[in-house]
Amino acid sequence: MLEIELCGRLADVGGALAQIAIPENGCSVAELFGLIAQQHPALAHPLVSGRVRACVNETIVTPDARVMAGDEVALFPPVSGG
Amino acid sequence: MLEIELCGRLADVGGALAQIAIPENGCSVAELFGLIAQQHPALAHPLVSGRVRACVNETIVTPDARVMAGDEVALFPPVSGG
Amino acid sequence: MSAEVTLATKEFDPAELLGAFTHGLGGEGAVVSFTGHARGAAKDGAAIEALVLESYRGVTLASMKAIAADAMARFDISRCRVVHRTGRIAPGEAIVFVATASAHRRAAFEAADFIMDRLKTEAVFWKREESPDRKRWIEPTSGDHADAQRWQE
Amino acid sequence: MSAEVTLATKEFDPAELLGAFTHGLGGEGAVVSFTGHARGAAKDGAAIEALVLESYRGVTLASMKAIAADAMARFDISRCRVVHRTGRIAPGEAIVFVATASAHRRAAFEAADFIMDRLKTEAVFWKREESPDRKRWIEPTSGDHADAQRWQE
Repeated sequence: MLEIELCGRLADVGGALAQIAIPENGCSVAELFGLIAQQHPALAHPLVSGRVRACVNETIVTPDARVMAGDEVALFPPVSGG
Repeated sequence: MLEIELCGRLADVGGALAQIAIPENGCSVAELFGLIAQQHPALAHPLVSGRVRACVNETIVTPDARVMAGDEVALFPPVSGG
Repeated sequence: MSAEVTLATKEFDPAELLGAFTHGLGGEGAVVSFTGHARGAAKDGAAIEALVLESYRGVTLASMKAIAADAMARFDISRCRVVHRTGRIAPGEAIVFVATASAHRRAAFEAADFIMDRLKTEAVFWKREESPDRKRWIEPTSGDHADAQRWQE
Repeated sequence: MSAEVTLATKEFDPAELLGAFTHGLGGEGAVVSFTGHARGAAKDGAAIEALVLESYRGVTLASMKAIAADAMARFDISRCRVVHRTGRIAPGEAIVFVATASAHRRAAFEAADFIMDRLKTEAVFWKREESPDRKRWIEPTSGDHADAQRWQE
Protein backbone atom coordinates (compact mmCIF):
# COMPACT_ATOMS: atom_id res chain seq x y z
CA MET A 1 0.00 0.00 0.00
CA LEU A 2 1.14 3.49 -0.81
CA GLU A 3 -0.20 6.45 1.14
CA ILE A 4 -0.69 9.46 -1.10
CA GLU A 5 -1.22 13.02 0.06
CA LEU A 6 -3.85 14.89 -1.91
CA CYS A 7 -3.08 18.62 -2.07
CA GLY A 8 -5.32 21.61 -2.65
CA ARG A 9 -8.66 20.93 -4.25
CA LEU A 10 -7.87 17.22 -4.69
CA ALA A 11 -8.42 16.78 -0.95
CA ASP A 12 -11.99 18.05 -1.40
CA VAL A 13 -12.61 15.13 -3.75
CA GLY A 14 -10.60 12.33 -2.21
CA GLY A 15 -9.79 13.32 1.37
CA ALA A 16 -6.36 14.38 2.56
CA LEU A 17 -4.84 10.92 2.16
CA ALA A 18 -5.53 8.07 -0.26
CA GLN A 19 -4.38 4.48 0.25
CA ILE A 20 -3.42 2.89 -3.04
CA ALA A 21 -2.45 -0.72 -3.65
CA ILE A 22 0.56 -0.83 -5.98
CA PRO A 23 2.68 -3.70 -7.35
CA GLU A 24 5.29 -4.94 -4.91
CA ASN A 25 8.18 -3.80 -7.09
CA GLY A 26 6.68 -0.36 -7.62
CA CYS A 27 5.31 1.28 -10.74
CA SER A 28 5.67 4.40 -12.83
CA VAL A 29 3.84 7.59 -11.94
CA ALA A 30 1.73 7.15 -15.07
CA GLU A 31 0.74 3.66 -13.89
CA LEU A 32 0.09 5.02 -10.40
CA PHE A 33 -2.36 7.56 -11.84
CA GLY A 34 -4.22 4.68 -13.49
CA LEU A 35 -4.36 2.74 -10.22
CA ILE A 36 -5.61 5.79 -8.33
CA ALA A 37 -8.36 6.36 -10.90
CA GLN A 38 -9.45 2.72 -10.56
CA GLN A 39 -9.35 2.59 -6.78
CA HIS A 40 -10.71 6.12 -6.17
CA PRO A 41 -13.03 6.86 -9.09
CA ALA A 42 -13.73 10.36 -7.75
CA LEU A 43 -10.10 11.24 -8.55
CA ALA A 44 -10.26 9.91 -12.11
CA HIS A 45 -11.55 13.17 -13.57
CA PRO A 46 -8.84 15.49 -12.17
CA LEU A 47 -6.13 12.95 -13.00
CA VAL A 48 -7.05 12.69 -16.68
CA SER A 49 -7.01 16.50 -16.98
CA GLY A 50 -3.24 16.35 -17.44
CA ARG A 51 -2.87 19.19 -14.93
CA VAL A 52 -2.01 17.11 -11.87
CA ARG A 53 1.66 16.51 -11.10
CA ALA A 54 3.20 13.94 -8.80
CA CYS A 55 5.70 14.86 -6.11
CA VAL A 56 7.87 12.00 -4.89
CA ASN A 57 10.12 12.48 -1.88
CA GLU A 58 9.83 16.26 -2.17
CA THR A 59 10.65 16.42 -5.87
CA ILE A 60 8.13 17.06 -8.64
CA VAL A 61 8.61 14.23 -11.11
CA THR A 62 7.63 13.28 -14.66
CA PRO A 63 5.14 10.48 -15.49
CA ASP A 64 7.93 8.01 -16.18
CA ALA A 65 9.45 8.34 -12.68
CA ARG A 66 9.06 5.25 -10.47
CA VAL A 67 7.38 5.02 -7.11
CA MET A 68 7.84 2.31 -4.48
CA ALA A 69 6.18 1.51 -1.19
CA GLY A 70 7.68 3.84 1.43
CA ASP A 71 8.02 6.79 -0.94
CA GLU A 72 6.44 10.05 0.15
CA VAL A 73 4.03 10.71 -2.67
CA ALA A 74 1.76 13.73 -3.11
CA LEU A 75 -0.49 14.85 -5.93
CA PHE A 76 -0.30 18.52 -6.88
CA PRO A 77 -3.16 20.20 -8.71
CA PRO A 78 -2.24 23.51 -10.44
CA VAL A 79 -0.35 25.74 -8.01
CA SER A 80 -0.73 29.47 -7.43
CA GLY A 81 1.12 31.72 -5.03
CA GLY A 82 0.96 35.47 -4.52
CA MET B 1 15.86 95.94 -16.30
CA LEU B 2 14.71 92.38 -15.86
CA GLU B 3 16.27 90.16 -13.20
CA ILE B 4 16.62 86.60 -14.40
CA GLU B 5 17.31 83.56 -12.23
CA LEU B 6 19.79 81.13 -13.72
CA CYS B 7 19.08 77.56 -12.64
CA GLY B 8 21.30 74.50 -12.44
CA ARG B 9 24.48 74.59 -14.46
CA LEU B 10 23.60 77.98 -15.98
CA ALA B 11 24.47 79.60 -12.63
CA ASP B 12 28.00 78.20 -12.98
CA VAL B 13 28.35 80.21 -16.17
CA GLY B 14 26.43 83.40 -15.42
CA GLY B 15 25.96 83.59 -11.65
CA ALA B 16 22.66 82.99 -9.89
CA LEU B 17 21.07 86.18 -11.23
CA ALA B 18 21.49 88.09 -14.48
CA GLN B 19 20.32 91.68 -15.02
CA ILE B 20 19.04 92.18 -18.56
CA ALA B 21 17.94 95.46 -20.17
CA ILE B 22 14.74 94.85 -22.13
CA PRO B 23 12.46 97.16 -24.15
CA GLU B 24 10.05 99.16 -22.02
CA ASN B 25 7.00 97.38 -23.44
CA GLY B 26 8.51 93.94 -22.99
CA CYS B 27 9.64 91.40 -25.55
CA SER B 28 9.13 87.75 -26.51
CA VAL B 29 11.11 85.00 -24.83
CA ALA B 30 12.93 84.41 -28.13
CA GLU B 31 13.96 88.08 -28.19
CA LEU B 32 14.92 87.90 -24.53
CA PHE B 33 17.28 85.00 -25.29
CA GLY B 34 18.94 87.18 -27.94
CA LEU B 35 19.33 90.06 -25.48
CA ILE B 36 20.82 87.77 -22.84
CA ALA B 37 23.32 86.37 -25.33
CA GLN B 38 24.37 89.93 -26.24
CA GLN B 39 24.61 91.24 -22.71
CA HIS B 40 26.08 88.06 -21.13
CA PRO B 41 28.14 86.40 -23.86
CA ALA B 42 29.02 83.49 -21.55
CA LEU B 43 25.36 82.47 -21.71
CA ALA B 44 25.17 82.59 -25.51
CA HIS B 45 26.39 79.04 -25.98
CA PRO B 46 23.85 77.28 -23.69
CA LEU B 47 21.05 79.48 -25.03
CA VAL B 48 21.62 78.54 -28.66
CA SER B 49 21.63 74.84 -27.73
CA GLY B 50 17.83 74.87 -27.89
CA ARG B 51 17.75 72.95 -24.60
CA VAL B 52 17.11 75.91 -22.28
CA ARG B 53 13.51 76.75 -21.42
CA ALA B 54 12.14 79.94 -19.92
CA CYS B 55 9.91 79.94 -16.86
CA VAL B 56 7.80 83.08 -16.43
CA ASN B 57 5.84 83.59 -13.23
CA GLU B 58 6.17 79.90 -12.34
CA THR B 59 5.04 78.59 -15.72
CA ILE B 60 7.30 77.09 -18.36
CA VAL B 61 6.55 79.02 -21.56
CA THR B 62 7.20 78.77 -25.28
CA PRO B 63 9.57 81.14 -27.15
CA ASP B 64 6.68 83.32 -28.36
CA ALA B 65 5.48 84.10 -24.80
CA ARG B 66 5.99 87.73 -23.73
CA VAL B 67 7.95 88.98 -20.76
CA MET B 68 7.69 92.39 -19.08
CA ALA B 69 9.61 94.18 -16.38
CA GLY B 70 8.39 92.83 -13.05
CA ASP B 71 7.89 89.28 -14.33
CA GLU B 72 9.63 86.49 -12.41
CA VAL B 73 11.80 84.96 -15.08
CA ALA B 74 14.08 81.93 -14.75
CA LEU B 75 16.10 79.94 -17.26
CA PHE B 76 15.88 76.15 -16.97
CA PRO B 77 18.61 73.94 -18.42
CA PRO B 78 17.60 70.26 -18.92
CA VAL B 79 15.96 68.94 -15.76
CA SER B 80 16.43 65.58 -14.07
CA GLY B 81 14.85 64.25 -10.92
CA GLY B 82 15.08 60.85 -9.28
CA MET C 1 24.79 38.86 -4.37
CA SER C 2 22.23 37.41 -2.04
CA ALA C 3 18.67 36.18 -2.05
CA GLU C 4 16.81 35.70 1.21
CA VAL C 5 13.61 33.68 1.02
CA THR C 6 11.16 32.97 3.83
CA LEU C 7 7.93 31.01 4.17
CA ALA C 8 6.02 32.88 6.89
CA THR C 9 3.44 31.23 9.09
CA LYS C 10 2.39 34.48 10.81
CA GLU C 11 1.44 37.99 9.78
CA PHE C 12 4.40 40.11 8.69
CA ASP C 13 4.90 43.84 8.19
CA PRO C 14 5.97 44.89 4.67
CA ALA C 15 7.27 48.25 5.94
CA GLU C 16 9.51 46.51 8.44
CA LEU C 17 10.80 44.18 5.74
CA LEU C 18 11.54 47.11 3.43
CA GLY C 19 13.37 48.84 6.28
CA ALA C 20 15.54 45.80 6.97
CA PHE C 21 16.21 45.29 3.27
CA THR C 22 17.18 48.94 2.80
CA HIS C 23 19.37 48.82 5.89
CA GLY C 24 21.37 45.97 4.38
CA LEU C 25 22.11 47.75 1.10
CA GLY C 26 25.67 48.23 -0.06
CA GLY C 27 25.29 51.35 -2.15
CA GLU C 28 22.66 50.21 -4.64
CA GLY C 29 20.72 53.10 -6.17
CA ALA C 30 17.38 51.42 -6.77
CA VAL C 31 15.00 49.43 -4.57
CA VAL C 32 11.65 48.07 -5.74
CA SER C 33 9.15 46.36 -3.47
CA PHE C 34 5.92 44.58 -4.16
CA THR C 35 3.35 43.61 -1.54
CA GLY C 36 0.27 41.55 -2.27
CA HIS C 37 -2.56 41.91 0.23
CA ALA C 38 -5.51 39.61 0.81
CA ARG C 39 -8.71 41.13 -0.49
CA GLY C 40 -11.94 41.31 1.43
CA ALA C 41 -14.19 40.50 -1.52
CA ALA C 42 -14.19 37.86 -4.23
CA LYS C 43 -14.36 38.74 -7.93
CA ASP C 44 -18.15 38.43 -7.79
CA GLY C 45 -18.27 40.85 -4.83
CA ALA C 46 -19.01 38.24 -2.15
CA ALA C 47 -17.30 38.91 1.19
CA ILE C 48 -14.24 36.80 1.96
CA GLU C 49 -13.53 35.85 5.55
CA ALA C 50 -10.05 34.52 4.92
CA LEU C 51 -7.66 33.46 2.22
CA VAL C 52 -6.19 30.06 3.07
CA LEU C 53 -2.86 29.05 1.58
CA GLU C 54 -1.70 25.48 1.70
CA SER C 55 1.93 24.60 1.17
CA TYR C 56 3.74 21.26 0.94
CA ARG C 57 6.73 20.47 3.17
CA GLY C 58 10.09 21.60 1.81
CA VAL C 59 8.81 21.78 -1.75
CA THR C 60 7.09 25.14 -1.32
CA LEU C 61 10.15 26.92 0.06
CA ALA C 62 12.33 25.22 -2.57
CA SER C 63 10.03 26.51 -5.33
CA MET C 64 10.31 30.07 -3.94
CA LYS C 65 14.10 29.79 -3.72
CA ALA C 66 14.33 28.55 -7.30
CA ILE C 67 12.35 31.57 -8.51
CA ALA C 68 14.55 33.99 -6.52
CA ALA C 69 17.70 32.31 -7.85
CA ASP C 70 16.39 32.59 -11.43
CA ALA C 71 15.79 36.30 -10.89
CA MET C 72 19.31 36.80 -9.50
CA ALA C 73 20.77 35.00 -12.52
CA ARG C 74 18.64 36.76 -15.09
CA PHE C 75 18.65 40.39 -13.97
CA ASP C 76 21.41 42.70 -12.88
CA ILE C 77 20.23 42.83 -9.26
CA SER C 78 22.46 42.47 -6.23
CA ARG C 79 19.89 41.40 -3.64
CA CYS C 80 16.41 40.12 -3.38
CA ARG C 81 14.03 39.32 -0.56
CA VAL C 82 10.98 37.11 -0.87
CA VAL C 83 8.51 36.43 1.94
CA HIS C 84 5.34 34.43 1.39
CA ARG C 85 2.65 33.57 3.91
CA THR C 86 1.17 30.15 4.36
CA GLY C 87 -1.95 29.34 6.37
CA ARG C 88 -4.99 31.48 7.11
CA ILE C 89 -4.78 35.13 6.04
CA ALA C 90 -7.32 37.77 7.01
CA PRO C 91 -8.40 40.46 4.49
CA GLY C 92 -5.86 43.29 4.34
CA GLU C 93 -2.96 41.19 5.63
CA ALA C 94 0.06 40.78 3.41
CA ILE C 95 0.33 37.52 1.46
CA VAL C 96 3.61 38.13 -0.30
CA PHE C 97 6.48 40.62 -0.18
CA VAL C 98 9.21 40.92 -2.77
CA ALA C 99 12.08 43.42 -2.74
CA THR C 100 14.90 43.80 -5.24
CA ALA C 101 17.94 46.10 -5.32
CA SER C 102 20.10 47.12 -8.25
CA ALA C 103 22.45 49.84 -9.39
CA HIS C 104 19.94 51.09 -11.96
CA ARG C 105 16.19 51.03 -11.64
CA ARG C 106 15.17 49.00 -14.71
CA ALA C 107 16.71 45.76 -13.37
CA ALA C 108 15.03 46.13 -9.96
CA PHE C 109 11.62 46.77 -11.55
CA GLU C 110 11.89 43.88 -13.98
CA ALA C 111 13.20 41.42 -11.41
CA ALA C 112 10.37 42.18 -8.93
CA ASP C 113 7.81 41.90 -11.73
CA PHE C 114 9.35 38.60 -12.90
CA ILE C 115 9.43 37.13 -9.38
CA MET C 116 5.75 37.97 -8.87
CA ASP C 117 4.72 36.48 -12.22
CA ARG C 118 6.59 33.29 -11.41
CA LEU C 119 5.25 33.08 -7.84
CA LYS C 120 1.70 33.37 -9.22
CA THR C 121 2.11 30.47 -11.61
CA GLU C 122 4.89 28.27 -10.19
CA ALA C 123 5.26 28.63 -6.44
CA VAL C 124 3.87 25.54 -4.73
CA PHE C 125 0.80 26.90 -2.97
CA TRP C 126 -2.87 26.11 -3.20
CA LYS C 127 -5.15 28.87 -2.15
CA ARG C 128 -8.82 29.20 -1.45
CA GLU C 129 -11.13 31.99 -0.48
CA GLU C 130 -13.33 31.15 2.45
CA SER C 131 -16.57 32.78 3.45
CA PRO C 132 -19.15 31.49 5.96
CA ASP C 133 -21.13 29.75 3.24
CA ARG C 134 -18.57 28.62 0.68
CA LYS C 135 -14.98 27.97 -0.15
CA ARG C 136 -13.52 28.50 -3.57
CA TRP C 137 -10.14 27.37 -4.91
CA ILE C 138 -8.16 29.99 -6.82
CA GLU C 139 -5.93 28.98 -9.69
CA PRO C 140 -3.74 31.23 -11.85
CA THR C 141 -5.86 33.21 -14.30
CA SER C 142 -5.19 33.35 -18.03
CA GLY C 143 -3.82 36.84 -17.30
CA ASP C 144 -1.36 35.35 -14.80
CA HIS C 145 -0.21 32.81 -17.40
CA ALA C 146 0.13 35.53 -20.04
CA ASP C 147 2.17 37.65 -17.60
CA ALA C 148 4.49 34.72 -16.85
CA GLN C 149 4.78 34.03 -20.59
CA ARG C 150 6.29 37.50 -21.15
CA TRP C 151 9.58 36.29 -19.70
CA GLN C 152 10.02 33.38 -22.10
CA GLU C 153 12.35 34.28 -24.91
CA MET D 1 -8.58 57.99 -5.98
CA SER D 2 -5.83 60.06 -4.45
CA ALA D 3 -2.31 61.18 -5.17
CA GLU D 4 -0.18 62.64 -2.39
CA VAL D 5 2.96 64.45 -3.51
CA THR D 6 5.64 65.98 -1.28
CA LEU D 7 8.85 67.91 -1.86
CA ALA D 8 11.02 66.96 1.13
CA THR D 9 13.77 69.18 2.47
CA LYS D 10 15.01 66.64 5.01
CA GLU D 11 15.93 62.97 5.07
CA PHE D 12 12.92 60.64 4.96
CA ASP D 13 12.44 56.95 5.72
CA PRO D 14 11.07 54.86 2.82
CA ALA D 15 9.94 52.08 5.19
CA GLU D 16 7.89 54.56 7.21
CA LEU D 17 6.35 55.93 4.02
CA LEU D 18 5.44 52.44 2.83
CA GLY D 19 3.90 51.73 6.23
CA ALA D 20 1.76 54.86 6.12
CA PHE D 21 0.76 54.17 2.51
CA THR D 22 -0.21 50.58 3.32
CA HIS D 23 -2.11 51.72 6.39
CA GLY D 24 -4.27 53.97 4.23
CA LEU D 25 -5.28 51.26 1.77
CA GLY D 26 -8.91 50.48 1.14
CA GLY D 27 -8.68 46.85 0.12
CA GLU D 28 -6.30 47.10 -2.83
CA GLY D 29 -4.49 43.85 -3.53
CA ALA D 30 -1.22 45.21 -4.92
CA VAL D 31 1.31 47.77 -3.68
CA VAL D 32 4.53 48.63 -5.51
CA SER D 33 7.20 50.94 -4.13
CA PHE D 34 10.34 52.36 -5.63
CA THR D 35 13.09 54.07 -3.68
CA GLY D 36 16.06 55.77 -5.30
CA HIS D 37 19.12 56.17 -3.07
CA ALA D 38 22.08 58.51 -3.50
CA ARG D 39 25.18 56.61 -4.55
CA GLY D 40 28.58 56.99 -2.96
CA ALA D 41 30.51 56.79 -6.20
CA ALA D 42 30.23 58.47 -9.59
CA LYS D 43 30.07 56.46 -12.84
CA ASP D 44 33.86 56.74 -13.14
CA GLY D 45 34.26 55.37 -9.61
CA ALA D 46 35.22 58.69 -7.95
CA ALA D 47 33.85 59.12 -4.42
CA ILE D 48 30.82 61.41 -4.09
CA GLU D 49 30.43 63.44 -0.92
CA ALA D 50 26.89 64.56 -1.64
CA LEU D 51 24.24 64.74 -4.31
CA VAL D 52 22.81 68.26 -4.44
CA LEU D 53 19.34 68.78 -5.88
CA GLU D 54 18.14 72.23 -6.78
CA SER D 55 14.48 72.96 -7.25
CA TYR D 56 12.58 76.07 -8.36
CA ARG D 57 9.81 77.55 -6.24
CA GLY D 58 6.34 76.12 -6.87
CA VAL D 59 7.32 74.80 -10.28
CA THR D 60 9.12 71.72 -8.98
CA LEU D 61 6.22 70.52 -6.84
CA ALA D 62 3.79 71.32 -9.67
CA SER D 63 5.86 69.19 -12.08
CA MET D 64 5.76 66.28 -9.60
CA LYS D 65 2.00 66.65 -9.15
CA ALA D 66 1.44 66.69 -12.91
CA ILE D 67 3.35 63.42 -13.27
CA ALA D 68 1.38 61.79 -10.43
CA ALA D 69 -1.91 63.00 -11.94
CA ASP D 70 -0.91 61.59 -15.35
CA ALA D 71 -0.21 58.23 -13.72
CA MET D 72 -3.58 58.25 -11.94
CA ALA D 73 -5.33 59.03 -15.24
CA ARG D 74 -3.41 56.52 -17.30
CA PHE D 75 -3.26 53.43 -15.09
CA ASP D 76 -5.88 51.61 -13.09
CA ILE D 77 -4.39 52.62 -9.74
CA SER D 78 -6.37 53.94 -6.79
CA ARG D 79 -3.59 55.73 -4.90
CA CYS D 80 -0.11 56.99 -5.38
CA ARG D 81 2.48 58.60 -3.16
CA VAL D 82 5.47 60.57 -4.45
CA VAL D 83 8.16 62.06 -2.20
CA HIS D 84 11.25 63.74 -3.64
CA ARG D 85 14.14 65.31 -1.77
CA THR D 86 15.59 68.69 -2.57
CA GLY D 87 18.87 70.05 -1.18
CA ARG D 88 22.00 68.23 -0.07
CA ILE D 89 21.75 64.42 0.10
CA ALA D 90 24.40 62.15 1.62
CA PRO D 91 25.29 58.80 0.02
CA GLY D 92 22.78 56.11 0.96
CA GLU D 93 19.99 58.55 1.78
CA ALA D 94 16.76 58.28 -0.18
CA ILE D 95 16.28 60.75 -3.03
CA VAL D 96 12.87 59.68 -4.21
CA PHE D 97 10.06 57.38 -3.07
CA VAL D 98 7.11 56.32 -5.19
CA ALA D 99 4.30 53.99 -4.10
CA THR D 100 1.28 52.88 -6.10
CA ALA D 101 -1.71 50.72 -5.19
CA SER D 102 -4.11 48.88 -7.44
CA ALA D 103 -6.52 45.96 -7.46
CA HIS D 104 -4.21 43.93 -9.70
CA ARG D 105 -0.45 44.04 -9.76
CA ARG D 106 0.25 44.98 -13.39
CA ALA D 107 -1.20 48.49 -13.01
CA ALA D 108 0.77 49.19 -9.82
CA PHE D 109 4.03 48.04 -11.41
CA GLU D 110 3.50 50.02 -14.60
CA ALA D 111 2.41 53.18 -12.82
CA ALA D 112 5.44 53.20 -10.50
CA ASP D 113 7.74 52.55 -13.45
CA PHE D 114 6.06 55.33 -15.46
CA ILE D 115 6.27 57.82 -12.59
CA MET D 116 10.00 57.15 -12.18
CA ASP D 117 10.70 57.49 -15.90
CA ARG D 118 8.84 60.80 -15.98
CA LEU D 119 10.50 62.11 -12.80
CA LYS D 120 13.91 61.35 -14.30
CA THR D 121 13.25 63.35 -17.45
CA GLU D 122 10.59 65.94 -16.56
CA ALA D 123 10.54 66.78 -12.87
CA VAL D 124 12.02 70.24 -12.36
CA PHE D 125 15.26 69.44 -10.53
CA TRP D 126 18.88 70.07 -11.32
CA LYS D 127 21.30 67.74 -9.64
CA ARG D 128 25.00 67.62 -9.22
CA GLU D 129 27.44 65.23 -7.63
CA GLU D 130 29.89 66.94 -5.30
CA SER D 131 33.22 65.67 -4.14
CA PRO D 132 35.97 67.66 -2.42
CA ASP D 133 37.69 68.45 -5.71
CA ARG D 134 34.91 68.70 -8.26
CA LYS D 135 31.24 69.13 -8.92
CA ARG D 136 29.49 67.55 -11.86
CA TRP D 137 25.99 68.25 -13.16
CA ILE D 138 23.89 65.19 -13.98
CA GLU D 139 21.40 65.27 -16.82
CA PRO D 140 19.07 62.48 -17.95
CA THR D 141 20.98 59.81 -19.83
CA SER D 142 19.98 58.52 -23.26
CA GLY D 143 18.74 55.46 -21.34
CA ASP D 144 16.49 57.69 -19.23
CA HIS D 145 15.07 59.30 -22.38
CA ALA D 146 14.56 55.89 -23.98
CA ASP D 147 12.77 54.68 -20.83
CA ALA D 148 10.47 57.72 -20.84
CA GLN D 149 9.82 57.21 -24.55
CA ARG D 150 8.36 53.76 -23.87
CA TRP D 151 5.18 55.41 -22.59
CA GLN D 152 4.49 57.42 -25.73
CA GLU D 153 1.97 55.74 -27.96
